[in-house]
Amino acid sequence: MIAELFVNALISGLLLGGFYAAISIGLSISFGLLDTVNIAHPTFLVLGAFLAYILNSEAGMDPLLAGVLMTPLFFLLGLFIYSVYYQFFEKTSAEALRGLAFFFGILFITEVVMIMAFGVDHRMVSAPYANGSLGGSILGMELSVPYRMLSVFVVASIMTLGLHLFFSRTFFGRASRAVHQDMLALSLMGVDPIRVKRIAFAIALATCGVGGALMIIMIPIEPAVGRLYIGNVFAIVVLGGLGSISGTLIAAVLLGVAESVVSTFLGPSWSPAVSFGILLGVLALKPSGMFGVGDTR
Amino acid sequence: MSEVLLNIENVTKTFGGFTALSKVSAAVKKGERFGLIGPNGSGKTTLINCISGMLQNNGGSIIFDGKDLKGLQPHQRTKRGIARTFQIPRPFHSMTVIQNLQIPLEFVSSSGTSQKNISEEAMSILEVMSMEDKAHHETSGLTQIELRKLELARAIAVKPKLLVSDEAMAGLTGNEVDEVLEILVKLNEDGMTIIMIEHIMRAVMQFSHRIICLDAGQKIADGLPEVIVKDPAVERAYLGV
Amino acid sequence: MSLMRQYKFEIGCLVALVLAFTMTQMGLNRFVFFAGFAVLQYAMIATAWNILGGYAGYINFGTAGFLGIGSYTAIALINYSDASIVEQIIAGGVVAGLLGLGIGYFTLRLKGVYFAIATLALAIVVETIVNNWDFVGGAAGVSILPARNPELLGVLVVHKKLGVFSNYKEFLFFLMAALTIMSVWIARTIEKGKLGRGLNAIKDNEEAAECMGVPTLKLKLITTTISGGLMGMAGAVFPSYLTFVDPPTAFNLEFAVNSLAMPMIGGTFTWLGPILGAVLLGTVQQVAIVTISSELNLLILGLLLVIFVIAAPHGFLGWFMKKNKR
Amino acid sequence: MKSILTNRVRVKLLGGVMAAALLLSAPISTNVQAADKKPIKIGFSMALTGALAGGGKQALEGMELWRADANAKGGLLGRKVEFVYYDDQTNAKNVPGIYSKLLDVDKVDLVVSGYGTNLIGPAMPIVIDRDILFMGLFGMDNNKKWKYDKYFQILPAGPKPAEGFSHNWFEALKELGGIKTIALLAADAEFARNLKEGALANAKKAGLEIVYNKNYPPKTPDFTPIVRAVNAKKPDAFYIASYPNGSAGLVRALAEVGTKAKAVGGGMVGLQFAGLMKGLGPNLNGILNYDFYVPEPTMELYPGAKDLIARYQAKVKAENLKTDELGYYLVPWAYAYLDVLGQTVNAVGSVDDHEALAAYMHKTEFTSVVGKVKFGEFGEWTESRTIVVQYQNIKNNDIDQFSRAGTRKIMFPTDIKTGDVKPYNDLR
Repeated sequence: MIAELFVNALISGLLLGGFYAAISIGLSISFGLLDTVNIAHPTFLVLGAFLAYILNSEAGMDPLLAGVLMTPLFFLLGLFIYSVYYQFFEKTSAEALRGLAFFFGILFITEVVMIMAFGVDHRMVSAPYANGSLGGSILGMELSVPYRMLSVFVVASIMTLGLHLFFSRTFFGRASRAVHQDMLALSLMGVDPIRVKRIAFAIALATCGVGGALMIIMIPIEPAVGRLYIGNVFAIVVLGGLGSISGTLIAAVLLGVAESVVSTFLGPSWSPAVSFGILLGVLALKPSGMFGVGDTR
Repeated sequence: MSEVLLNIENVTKTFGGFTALSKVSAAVKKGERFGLIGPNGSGKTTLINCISGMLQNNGGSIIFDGKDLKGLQPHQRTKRGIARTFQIPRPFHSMTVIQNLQIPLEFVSSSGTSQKNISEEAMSILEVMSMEDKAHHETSGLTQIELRKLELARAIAVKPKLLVSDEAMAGLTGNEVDEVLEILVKLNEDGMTIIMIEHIMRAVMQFSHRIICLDAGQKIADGLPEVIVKDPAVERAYLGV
Repeated sequence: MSLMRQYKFEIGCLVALVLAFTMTQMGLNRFVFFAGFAVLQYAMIATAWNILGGYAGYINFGTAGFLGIGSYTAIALINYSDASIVEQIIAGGVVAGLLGLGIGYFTLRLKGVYFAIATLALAIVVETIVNNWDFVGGAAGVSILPARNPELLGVLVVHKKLGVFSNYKEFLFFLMAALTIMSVWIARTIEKGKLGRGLNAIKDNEEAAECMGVPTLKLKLITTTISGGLMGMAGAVFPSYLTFVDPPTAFNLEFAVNSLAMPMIGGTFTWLGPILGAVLLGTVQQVAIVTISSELNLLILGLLLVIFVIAAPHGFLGWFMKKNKR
Repeated sequence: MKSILTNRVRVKLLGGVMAAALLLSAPISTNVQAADKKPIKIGFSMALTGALAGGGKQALEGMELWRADANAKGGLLGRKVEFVYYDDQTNAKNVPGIYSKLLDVDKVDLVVSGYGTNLIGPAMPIVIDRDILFMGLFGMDNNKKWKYDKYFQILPAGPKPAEGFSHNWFEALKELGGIKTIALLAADAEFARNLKEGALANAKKAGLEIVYNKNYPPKTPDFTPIVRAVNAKKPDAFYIASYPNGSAGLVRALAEVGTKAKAVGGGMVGLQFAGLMKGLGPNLNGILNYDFYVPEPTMELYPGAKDLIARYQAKVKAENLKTDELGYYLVPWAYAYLDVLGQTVNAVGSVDDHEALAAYMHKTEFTSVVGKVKFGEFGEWTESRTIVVQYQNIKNNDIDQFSRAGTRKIMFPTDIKTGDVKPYNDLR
């Protein structure tokens, strides 16, 4: 019985980790690689979720397809936001703190825009592939995997692994990682670091299309729900180590599993304390996160 | 010139599996002008980080002025008389030049005296550096040589027994190198022991009484400048043969 | 005369205190005290935040955790005994100060964003503990009944006719004013003293500061303790003001936003900055809430933040002072 | 005693002579004479942004419908009714300032509360300080400690609201039979935790064995581990006190993982909202939950509620409002809390005599769109009138099916019953 609960908790945690990875990966790029403290990231995800909802309920479009279609839109939004950010903060080498306040402002503005456009009520979608669950008996244990979580996990995995490969294997990806460390070297190589950053930030924001779709498949949304996830996404990115996309994935799964196991055995009420306790513990032992590059800014 | 001020004995420093320093020993005598050379990544900066306390060595011991420095924080070592400069100047950028000097004066050498006293002392150090006209300038407007001199001035403000100068001349012109050398020689003549880490061979040869050379975390040579310069091991290390 | 010049600031503090007291005796429109309380509380929080964030450059993102622990210390004390509000404030300050000391020790190797995220994590851990601590109401919240006619040291503090203050809210306003003035005095004393100069060196370059003989760890611990303690004191007044407290209120994200936005808008390098920021942003927020009856008041906050950080990159004071400008 | 007095006097003198002079000239009269036909201003704070905004906006529309009705009938005491309200952002911290502004600056004639317990709480000391009538909307035991005699509130949960809220649910359980063990789960939030405390008391009273009693953080994204942990304890009944996010997550997790519990639900907030009902669709089948009003034929008991909701729904459509499409949950109650107040004002003939207003409220049994309303000593209802419904026959995610009878059948109270309680799995 306990073994069955444990295995189920591990599976649920893994799937939840996939969801966490999907909502953190964008921040891992914009914050981890580019140092922009985009605290509005979860709110942009909610925006993506609302747009997926509208396309689903008004046009009957599949939410995931809607998410994919919205990606270029968020990419453009990302280009725009970074241009503003660059003009007023990065260029004048203002402290990260000012950028933080800027993104707080963006957060509130986006929330109000959503309230006016979509109202304040909770919204959900139901996708045909997100009903029921895959069940079976293995080694005498009854295991069940909800299709909803499974589909979120599969899409999240494709997206995050794709981005991971993109940022580790392509020239552009390596260039984005380099702006983090050595702007000068990049310029010498004939790469415009600002352009690299702008595009990387736009990619980070573009994840809010599919990420938002996954969000509304996973949970009901309302305009302010993004605030609840600020702690989680930052914790995951920092726990994984800034600048390490694979670290983000591992941290997301770690927190997912921790939450799931704690919920099952200790009581769900304690799961935030355990998740953030893990973060504090890791930071105390290794100040740059699990897979951080060692630079503790 | 016989009493040992700083005794480095079998100092070892590892980072994970990488050994940055392996059983390095050296003795710096009181009043000595001591040169530390070696190719990039040879462990020079690691060694002075171990001396200044920014890193704690895993093995061996560092004895300064007859006392083991083990476990002491950098600021405690500073109070005992070890001052250092940084390879890349690290001024307190929100302060003026003179305020930069007031920090070490207030926290170490002139602790407890009045603000007026402290700023007078700071001024006198700037005079030594011939930077008194820049006293109330912000650090952002300083030239490379001025930044280097500020770095030195701040270290001198500690009134150290031992000054560790980490590539204080990198990026300077020939004349500027001579200017800095002159200052260092004068400080030494006033009784300060100096360890100089330098890539500019001319400067380090001209300045040092004695030189050690590190390569891949190990001491490969120790002796008079004219001997070191001919040492085949040193040559190999630098040429990478 | 020279003594007066030497203690000019302290005299100013006293004048401000007397002014606050006089205000409570003038029978002003009571809304003044409600709005005033909110702005003063912001001013105190912003000042406390700035001691660590502005002077030492350590961004505390867990303001809500320190405030919340102050609030809940007061609540625990109310439930446990009939401690007076002054005792609640002291206890809230001590407990939050200890938490500050603890986080200082725990995160002493962390810098920049890592420190900020660690403080955020701490706030969430504290909130979770409070959620599960039923003695102080837990997640269900707790209702506080402030003493109707409290006495302090034998003086009848609040009474419609016979008290020093005719109304509890006026008393709280005065208390908040006194605490704020105290915080500002502490912040200024730090700023003008050796501690402040050491913290500035830490902000500019911590390793260089350490090598120049600044005991960085000790100064940081002193600072996290003072900053946390002051936030805890500001939080301890909260239960008496609200009379109903639940964790979402006590640990509201708004505190994190305001505590860093206000000093930044005012200017982080001097004690006046947070005050100015709190008065500006706090007043606009207070006014927006009670004049615009829709979600647009949130929009104003958002626009204000964006416009301010863009228009005044060194804060409001940065416009007037060249000092410390990079 | 003497020293205390002199001390006090001294401090008072310190305050300055000016203070005394100003005290005399301070505005004393905030009263407006009824005769001058100035409008009657009713002031309140309302959650228009933040977590409770969904309820807040719906409530506000219900209140506006009442105002339109009242003014169509010539207003109160022959004076038009106006609202003065501000957004509290679902943040209790904003509430004291708002009520002070309403009373001291806007000089409203009457104040009523915003939506929800934690936003009513901070207004209590202010109204008590001024000794004025205060109507609450969906507050849970806000007056428990204050014991204020001019507080009245609309939440049909009886004199002990926490227990009264789930009392009927436990009554409905009896119909199922064979319930011996129960699991309890609540969101870590004020309303839900209070509901669970009440349910715990009721469960003990009913002699049920508590096999699971835990709370969850409101933002939990995945509830399957919780449902599995509950299932492992094999409870016969599963009482859930949850907020919208958790309600949706739990309904889904229960549908996905399944459960052998016969009765599931109880205090799930949010399942009454159009957005969630639509999104959850058939997943809801079998859930046994509280409700206040459902479109079942026996609800004729609430005179005018049906029309009122129809008007609300028409208004939402016509004006393209971004609020709940159906409005069952709050509209009748938001209407009623002003209606009761309006009836009182008209009967007493004054908006200033708060003693008389409160006295009238205490002694009267009102009839409004939510049926008979009678207040107890501290302003809670004298009887609990939450209804227990079971979701059934839900075929798809079409919103319109929820405005027809038959999807949420009434299980309790027995006098308005429209269906029989069935085990959860029988309806899956």
